[in-house]
Amino acid sequence: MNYSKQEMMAVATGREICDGDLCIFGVGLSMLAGYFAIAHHAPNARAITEGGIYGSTPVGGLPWGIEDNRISANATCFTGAIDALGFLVASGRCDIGIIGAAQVDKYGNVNTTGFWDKDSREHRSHPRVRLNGSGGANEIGCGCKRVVIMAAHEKKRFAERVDYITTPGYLEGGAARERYHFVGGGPSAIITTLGILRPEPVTKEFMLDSYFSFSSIEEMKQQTGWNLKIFPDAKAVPEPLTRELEILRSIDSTGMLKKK
Amino acid sequence: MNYSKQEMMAVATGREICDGDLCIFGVGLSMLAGYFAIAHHAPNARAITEGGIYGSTPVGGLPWGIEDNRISANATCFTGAIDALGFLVASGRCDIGIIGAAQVDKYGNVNTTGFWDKDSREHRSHPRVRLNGSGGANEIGCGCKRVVIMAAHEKKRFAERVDYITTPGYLEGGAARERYHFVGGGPSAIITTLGILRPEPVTKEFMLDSYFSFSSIEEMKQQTGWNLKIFPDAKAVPEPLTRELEILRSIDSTGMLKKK
Amino acid sequence: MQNKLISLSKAVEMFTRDGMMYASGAGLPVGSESIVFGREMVRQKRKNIHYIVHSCSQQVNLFCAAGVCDKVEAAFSGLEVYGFANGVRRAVETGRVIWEDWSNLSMSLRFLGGALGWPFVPTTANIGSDIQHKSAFQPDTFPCTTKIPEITDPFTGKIYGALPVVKPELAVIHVTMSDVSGNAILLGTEWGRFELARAAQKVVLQTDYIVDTACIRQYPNLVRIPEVIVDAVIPWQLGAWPQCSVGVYDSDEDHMNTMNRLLGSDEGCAKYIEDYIHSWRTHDDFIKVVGKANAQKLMNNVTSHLLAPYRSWIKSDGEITELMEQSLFEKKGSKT
Amino acid sequence: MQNKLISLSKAVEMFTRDGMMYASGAGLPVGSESIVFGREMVRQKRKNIHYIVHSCSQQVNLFCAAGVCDKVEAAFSGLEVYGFANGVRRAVETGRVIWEDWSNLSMSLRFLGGALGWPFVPTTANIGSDIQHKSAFQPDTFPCTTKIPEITDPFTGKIYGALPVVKPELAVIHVTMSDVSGNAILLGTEWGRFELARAAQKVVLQTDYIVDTACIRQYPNLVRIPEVIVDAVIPWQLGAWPQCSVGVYDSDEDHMNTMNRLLGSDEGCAKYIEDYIHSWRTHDDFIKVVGKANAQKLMNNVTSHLLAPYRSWIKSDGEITELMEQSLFEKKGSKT
Repeated sequence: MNYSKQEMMAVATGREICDGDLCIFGVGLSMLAGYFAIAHHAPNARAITEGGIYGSTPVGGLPWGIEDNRISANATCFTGAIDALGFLVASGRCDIGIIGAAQVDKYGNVNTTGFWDKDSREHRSHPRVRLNGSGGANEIGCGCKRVVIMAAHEKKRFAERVDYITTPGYLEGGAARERYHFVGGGPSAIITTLGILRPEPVTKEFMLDSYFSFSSIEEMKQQTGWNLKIFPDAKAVPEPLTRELEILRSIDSTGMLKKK
Repeated sequence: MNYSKQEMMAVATGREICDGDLCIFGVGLSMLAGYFAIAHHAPNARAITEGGIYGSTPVGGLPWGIEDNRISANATCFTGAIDALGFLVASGRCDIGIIGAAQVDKYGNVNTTGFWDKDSREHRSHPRVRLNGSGGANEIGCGCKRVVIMAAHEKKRFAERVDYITTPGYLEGGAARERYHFVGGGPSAIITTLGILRPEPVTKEFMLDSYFSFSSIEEMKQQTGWNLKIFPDAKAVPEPLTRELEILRSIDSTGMLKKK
Repeated sequence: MQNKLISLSKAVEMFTRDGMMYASGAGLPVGSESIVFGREMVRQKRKNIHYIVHSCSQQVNLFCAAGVCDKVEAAFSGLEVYGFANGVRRAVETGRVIWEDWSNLSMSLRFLGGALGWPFVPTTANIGSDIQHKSAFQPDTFPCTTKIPEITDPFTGKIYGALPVVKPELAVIHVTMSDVSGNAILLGTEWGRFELARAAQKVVLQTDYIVDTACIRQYPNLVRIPEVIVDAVIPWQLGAWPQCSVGVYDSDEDHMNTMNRLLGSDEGCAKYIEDYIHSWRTHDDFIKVVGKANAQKLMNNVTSHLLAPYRSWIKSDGEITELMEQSLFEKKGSKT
Repeated sequence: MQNKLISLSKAVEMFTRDGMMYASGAGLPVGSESIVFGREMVRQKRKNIHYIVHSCSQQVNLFCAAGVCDKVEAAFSGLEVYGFANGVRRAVETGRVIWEDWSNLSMSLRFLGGALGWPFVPTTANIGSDIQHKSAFQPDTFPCTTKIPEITDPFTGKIYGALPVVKPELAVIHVTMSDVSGNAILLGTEWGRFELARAAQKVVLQTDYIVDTACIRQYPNLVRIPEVIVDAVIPWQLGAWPQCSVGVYDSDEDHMNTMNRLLGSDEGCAKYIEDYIHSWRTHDDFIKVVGKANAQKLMNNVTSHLLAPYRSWIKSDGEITELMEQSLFEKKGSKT
């Protein structure tokens, strides 16, 4: 295997982006996946940042943050958070958003806020482990037409129910999102270190869609904290092509993510 | 008399502006009054326009509009209407606003929208005479700490009740504004072609405060459509000083308003 | 980024239709406004337009006089120091145009709310006045409770107003300069152009100048309308005439008055359309109608220094002609 | 316009107090942020600060580690690619700091609503999530119905959320350049700085450069914070260090990591305060702590061209010293 698990994740995530999409990425792996897609197969996709940076391509390596100089050097427009996250994301104009998850549940609800000792969400005290909070992920989850969630596939992270819903997926499943009139369609895929889950169309429960060639249906089931159902046509995800890997690696020119 | 009625109005209005005030003016006579005050006795007063022009002084004569080149030439900041009318005016940060009135009533409600044939405000058809509407006057009336209304003192324009409340004064009088939680204090003066009216502190009914030397209490009562009460200490307004007139005329350098 | 240059006539053909909800901006009576786009709409005889605009302008005045619109929602119907807008007055006083009154802040807030996908916008102004209580669109209900309904603050129980949001089908926005993809710089006050550009479903820019994208990348903080929300860009110098464009040209006092006088009668309006719309098709001919000497005079004004930093990036007419040929609208072979 | 220059130490003395609701901005983890102001607050031992911030930053990290704040309201608590913010984690996980979670849009909207004097702000996001249902400030109610209460749209009857507005007592905002009265130009994304500057009751700018007002009058559309809302201006080059200031300097990778590592323990935090706060009083000494060669390296970065148009207007250190003497804060004879 001439590529890492992270690279496979990034390529698989990049494949979710279509040409012409208006996209919003976070930093790190999700931004790598996004700019990979633009360079590889989606030349007319346009990336914005949460704080309102438009028209830019990272210079000198992947950015340290979504407001840093590497992503600001060749921008065509700088505005603010209400513009990007409000007018474009929360209003429903963004085609795809890519977010990370420290914990995700079977309805695609994402926790990036914290872990609590008690099982229940009715935790009344401070968290045992503080994570990062929402940033703009909550707006992405409410507003983007499609949302792709990236997560390390470990049993403790793939829970029946997340400790804290930072970003709504399908909430209690089915039509639960309708109560809130979210303009966004909800998560379309969870791309993990082992494979890809997608929601069952009616119940919105996430099911095994495909597995990476270095993984298996069995491993994915083992590492999932709910009883993971399998789509009838579940299959292996095509391995990264040489050209995909070349482009991917040219974007992470400082090797920021290869170190991991 | 070496000055016109309009000049007396402008000087009297200018005298309402205190040093350090954050001010908002319309075009024409109200802007003349404002810049006169800044040049004459309020050097630290700061004028903004409804559309978000800051730090400027008219160049080449009084502006044709609150967005034209004469008021834009030496600005220190251009933003937009939400900034000026929202963040500064509607939120209650502006000390004084000066607005014009085509019709005003005894509680200082202003009509600049239209005249209808019927007496009542319950007119169900289009106006007999269409005026200009609110512009930003409504926000000024709701939000400014003090509002000065300028109006030609004619009986038909000084009505028991305006045809249409474009800009709220004290509505039905007394504490009627409280229902709406307006942050602004309401109109502090109506400056007319004949003199000055101010509100009675409790009822908020406008009463004769002072008269211009070329007018009289009697003339003002005659030209008022309600039974105009007189403050016990009503007196003549001091005539414009030579220096006041010099400065006033230097601001209207193209004589835009002298023609009237 | 795509090249979205388009000709004036094709833009009106492609992006407007009878009966649509159309917005223009900034739409102030003297300043920056997409007036030449409006002239072309008159030429193409659009009608029944529901016009959303911050404030009156000569475009609104023309549309009312020429019967292009039958509904207007705006904050102001005059021409500031140029006086009442005669075309508007006639149309409103005869009932030909129904004019719904708002205020300058509430128009911007309605754009803001539309842009954010909000259901409504809270307001601390307009309430208590006849802007709230009277609706020209609902003349038989007074006081009207559905134009700006009351809403209760869940934190304090106090009563405020709820403005309806607005999402025009099309906004045509005048800008000072833009690159071919629609990254636009606006000199002077924005009024509601920032919010309107986000509220509208389609955005067409009418720009005085086309600049190289290098200019945009030098001044990204000046770009208040990014290309991601722009559908097409019409290069048209002096397009706001007879109104002004800060940094570029003054308002034309004579023509402001002439235009308003002619729009005061049906005969005058017909003459205005004949003399100032049917008399030109190309930009060269348009400039002849403005008057070359007059144009020069208007362009030599007290704000000219504001344009200085960008002049070296401005595309010439010849360059624009070449760029126009590479536009996506040409490539797709859409009709001219 | 008044000259509002003020020294860093005097600004902290005059404008901050224990227990206040303090905001800083832009407040992103890597970008433009008023960090040197925060260092001075640590030096002056402010405590019980209720910190309002768009997102975590090294200032937030420092305040949490050093016990300056006991409440934070923010959208994000990490340092992006630099990892978790160790000072924040320790303080939150031990309950020393209560952290109320919002999101990046909702923080900006809360500033917007505060700036407009609104009672609340409608929201189409945050609802349905634990950002709505769980309040760290009200831990005993779940689901919490008073943090983001539901509100009914009067037009459709649909349910949305109502965000509480926020009006901090003081906002300290990092800007790229400002004139002496506080007309400020921000290069790079604004995040919520535009709205925050209007929401706060007092505004103090921390600026990398002082420029002549002639620069401001050449670029009025770049001035996103006008002097009318600014109370004081602190000139302090590299004030956002170790974070970046677009157009001026990069984030300092080594110091970002060192700082975060040290803030991960009480001993480390004490050492950090000793080495990086008590080790300097003047700007010259501050630059020595940053390292002159290091500062040069950080200032030579991929965004340097963005500053080019304004360089000729930048005031030298000597000029700033002279201007400082003419400030209203000096004239009034307030204590140093």
